[in-house]
Amino acid sequence: MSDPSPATVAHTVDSVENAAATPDVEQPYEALGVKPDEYARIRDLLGRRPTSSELAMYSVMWSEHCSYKSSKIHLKQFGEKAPDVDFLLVGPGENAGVVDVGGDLAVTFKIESHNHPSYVEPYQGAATGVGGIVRDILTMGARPIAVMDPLRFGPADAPDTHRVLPGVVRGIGGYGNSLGLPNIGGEVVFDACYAGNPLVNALAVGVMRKSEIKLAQAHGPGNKVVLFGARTGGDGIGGASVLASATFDEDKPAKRPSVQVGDPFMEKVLIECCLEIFAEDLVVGIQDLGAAGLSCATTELAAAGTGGMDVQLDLAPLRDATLVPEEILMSESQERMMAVVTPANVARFFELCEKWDVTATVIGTVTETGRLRMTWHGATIVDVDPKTLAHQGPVYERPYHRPSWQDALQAATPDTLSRPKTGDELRETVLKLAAGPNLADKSWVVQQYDHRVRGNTVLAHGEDSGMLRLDESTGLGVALATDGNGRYTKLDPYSGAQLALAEAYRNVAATGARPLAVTDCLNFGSPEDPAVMWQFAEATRGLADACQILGTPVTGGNVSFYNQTGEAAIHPTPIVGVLGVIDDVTRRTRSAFTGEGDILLLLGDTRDEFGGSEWAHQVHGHLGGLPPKVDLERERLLAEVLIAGSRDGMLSAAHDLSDGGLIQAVVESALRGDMGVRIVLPGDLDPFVALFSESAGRAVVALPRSEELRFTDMCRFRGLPVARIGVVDGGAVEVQGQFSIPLGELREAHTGTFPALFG
Amino acid sequence: MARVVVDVMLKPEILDPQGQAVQRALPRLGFDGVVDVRQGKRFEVELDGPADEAALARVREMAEKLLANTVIEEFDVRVEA
Amino acid sequence: MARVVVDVMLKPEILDPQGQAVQRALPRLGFDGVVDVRQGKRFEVELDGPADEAALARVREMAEKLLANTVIEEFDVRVEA
Amino acid sequence: MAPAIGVVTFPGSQDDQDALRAVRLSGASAVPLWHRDPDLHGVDAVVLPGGFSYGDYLRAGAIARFSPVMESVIAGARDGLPVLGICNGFQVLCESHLLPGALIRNGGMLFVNRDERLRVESASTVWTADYAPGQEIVIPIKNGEGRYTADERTLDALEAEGRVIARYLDNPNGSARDIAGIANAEGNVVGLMPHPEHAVEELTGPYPGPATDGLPFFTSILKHLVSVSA
Ligand SMILES: Nc1ncnc2c1ncn2[C@@H]1O[C@H](COP(=O)(O)OP(=O)(O)O)[C@@H](O)[C@H]1O
Ligand SMILES: [Mg+2]
Repeated sequence: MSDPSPATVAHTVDSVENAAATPDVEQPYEALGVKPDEYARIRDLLGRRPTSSELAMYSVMWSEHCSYKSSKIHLKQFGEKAPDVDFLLVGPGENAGVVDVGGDLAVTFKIESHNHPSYVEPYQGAATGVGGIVRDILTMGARPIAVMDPLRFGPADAPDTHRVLPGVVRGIGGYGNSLGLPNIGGEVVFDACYAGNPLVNALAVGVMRKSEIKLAQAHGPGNKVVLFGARTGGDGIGGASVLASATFDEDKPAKRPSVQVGDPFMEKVLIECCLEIFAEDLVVGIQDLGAAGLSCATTELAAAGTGGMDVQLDLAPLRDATLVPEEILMSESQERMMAVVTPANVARFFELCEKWDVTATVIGTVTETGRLRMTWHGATIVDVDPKTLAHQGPVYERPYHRPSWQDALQAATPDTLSRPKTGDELRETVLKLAAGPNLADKSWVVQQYDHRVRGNTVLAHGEDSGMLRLDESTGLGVALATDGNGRYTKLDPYSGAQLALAEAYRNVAATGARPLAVTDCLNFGSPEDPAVMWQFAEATRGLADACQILGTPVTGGNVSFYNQTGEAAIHPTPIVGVLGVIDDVTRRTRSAFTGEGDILLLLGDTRDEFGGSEWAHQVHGHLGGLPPKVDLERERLLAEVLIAGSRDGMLSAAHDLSDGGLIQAVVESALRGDMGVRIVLPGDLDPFVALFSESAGRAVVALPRSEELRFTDMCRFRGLPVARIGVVDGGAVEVQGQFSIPLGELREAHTGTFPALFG
Repeated sequence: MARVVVDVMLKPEILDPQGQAVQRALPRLGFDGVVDVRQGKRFEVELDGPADEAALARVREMAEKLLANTVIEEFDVRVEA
Repeated sequence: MARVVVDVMLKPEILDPQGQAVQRALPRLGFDGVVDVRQGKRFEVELDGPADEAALARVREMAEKLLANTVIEEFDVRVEA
Repeated sequence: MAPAIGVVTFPGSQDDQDALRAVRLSGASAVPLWHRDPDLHGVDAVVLPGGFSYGDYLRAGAIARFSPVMESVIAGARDGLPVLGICNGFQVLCESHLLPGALIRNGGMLFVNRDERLRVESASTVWTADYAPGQEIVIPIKNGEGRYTADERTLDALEAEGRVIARYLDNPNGSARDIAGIANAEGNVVGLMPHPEHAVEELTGPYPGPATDGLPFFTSILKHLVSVSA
């Protein structure tokens, strides 16, 4: 496999010279998704037509995915409304945000989507999704320490779901397990709106010393640009072939794979190799190669640094010798990184790569020319100002307006739906919800994930948040939860996004950790549809406002548009991840009821709120009305109480209330602790509402009688409504005067669903 | 009773981490002169009937549907000599 | 340049969970008349030299040592037509 | 000076840090060993940790078995060096023919991570002496190729010689005769599919517990090493 010799290639590539000399050559920009006005803009930025390589770079860098051209003006709010906090070390704009968690430790975390690839090839799509987000975390200088996977699928019984879900789950497990990263949480939610548009979001978290934070910058003229990791293949560059064939009209290049295949083993050694390189402080700057591969890495590094870079593209190690420059620039081959290294450190850098069997090649040099120049066997094929690629992409103010159907949707309240009245009807409903695919036990999924590796997993699946020990000596740890209810957001995008944050925030607090910062993945339909754009505008506004009130800044995230089939968009689905800190992980609170005789307390207010509820969805297939009311001050108060109760050792269990309401939370905690409960509902509330309402800002806690007074006094003193609703006792979930369900029967209903569907 | 063999290999343009791992190991074991290794699957399917055209067509359908992931793999069906 | 193929299959007496899983799945997909399925591996080894006896002997050694676990697997080496 | 127990890191090893932690918690001194370095640095025992060495792409453990460090481990094991192979380490020991049989894909085809109930069948190895024979313990498993298999003769021999050291009480993967772990004839080499290094701390061990049933694997070897050095 030898590179074509300069002689044969030089005349076939579209050089800058050639571009200047042939201004009128037709270029297939539209086939690359570049709009006519964008193409015109490229031409006057360059003062000539772009070479086909330059056009390739602009087309990927100015794509929705890389330039955020439709979302930018809305994402701005996350910065403008950011609460001013002292713990934010790196905010949005870098590969991932970084927060100060105390001591000399910093934590970086980010969520990203790999939705469409996972629909096309579930295993590889999901696997490479995990690989990509983990590289973002690594790029910040951190050791990746865990992953999470919020997932959305079409109906649980749909044939295509049985193609997609098992592959996605195996892919997330197959890649994450092979990296030695514990999976500490996620979501599996089914809804018809995700048929054909499954959501595969992946969150990764990493830890580093504050002094070790790395940035994507190419500083220092004369410093070397090193490409290392996997060789470059023709992965994910369907688009580029237009250019290739345009340049090589004689012999068209070989077929290019549209599917990227991940190599977790390569990524694992890349991680260990990078961490040793970081430990010896051998890099000036570093960038992962994700979407837009080499185009993105070179331009972002150059644009953020001294400003110039010379790259000899023909030095890039290839997996497929037939690749042409345009394709190499667009390739999305996985498991590749780019570093900027001082000449003095290059030798040691290469020693460490050799130690880990990682291929590394110097392909360029940092310059102060302010230009990104690339040559291919001597011919200059790229000569651009990198800032025009990285930062001066198009910005759209897409038209948006509240869809005509929104009023009708909100008017169609669930009030008219028939509600269970008798004890038997309530009993039936409890079992039906507990067995429904959305609320059913997810062991079939999470057993395919290693949640123990690294030995610091304090809490994982089945708890309100995943919790990791960071420091074995002090017990310092972090907790993470992700949430996002598409039904709520469809009913009201502004409050739906806030409810997503509120729930993740509540989940983190329920385990005893103090919520600190946010990452978000905004999954929406087509931004070209004004109704979708309105959902997006409302959701971002709602999230930004809520983050400001709760004091939890957005540190980074990702936008996924075009999740739709034809005219039908998915429910707007912002997935919000909240990171919390806990000073001593041994103080954590679990969700299981374990103390015979413990008192059960319900915290917060319960209203008649069923819009977008799991009950309306699962029992009546109904979606309409308004989502539960948002009260962020109440969420903050509830969190303070839960954290104090956990820290002072008052609580033996805590569980947040969300989908399915109080009774679902009680069922989960009872099954987890294998202990029954006797519930006596507050007299003033209708039993159905008390059991199934999804009012926000609530949690159920269990505590020893000896702690009851101290705890309830604290609640009353702080003004948090608290009601005693029963005791932990016996072998059944009993609601006095209504029904009783033996744990065995509940467990069968709750755990049988997934094996029956996918086993 | 007839035996039909189905060979399933990754398409040539698709990355093959398995084959690469083997290829990288060979020199360390003292085997040189190997320029490429691809690893795939081999299925031996025993039919209760004869391996006539109809049967082969059915096996091809099996390969298409189940044995191979045609998004990234290609397959070859043949009667074992 | 010559291509040598190495087929690796579990020994008949070793049970083959993967093959069994495939066989169990077939009827559900409407494929009957399959009495047994065994799943193994297929390696395509590209040599830079010719596939002469010496080369084949080397590949057999590779298979013996690395490609197959002879505790549970047997292998077959042949030159691709 | 406490006995030294080495933990080998192969490319793709994942539970090496956990094994090192477990060794430390047991009171021995933990020594990281590197796959390329044939020098065992004078350790008194070796743990081959879990993970996916070389991606487990060919067969779990197949490629790691040929690394320089294994030359020394194999030679040492034949001279009585205590060696514990956990999960991927067990697979490496089988590939190295230090232990009979092989580990193949799980019956259910899927990777399985869960807390497993085991019965300790033999307390007469240097790695299991701290258990009571027949003791029931809870240790996590996490593997996709953990199904132990061997020909009937080998299985009968293992039984007859009391070399099955642990059995599953609820066989998770179709392992022959519910085998979770075995020893060589001398009892110095033990392979175990479950992960005792993930059952050594109340905070992170199996839930609801017991959480620390894995610790005796490490205290057993420590006591043995102390007694022989005394
Ligand atoms: N929904 C969002 N909220 C906050 N920041 C975002 C969001 N979407 C993207 N960003 C930020 O924009 C920057 C570019 O995103 P992206 O191109 O996905 O980064 P990368 O290519 O490194 O994954 C990142 O810093 C990311 O955190
Ligand atoms: Mg990045």
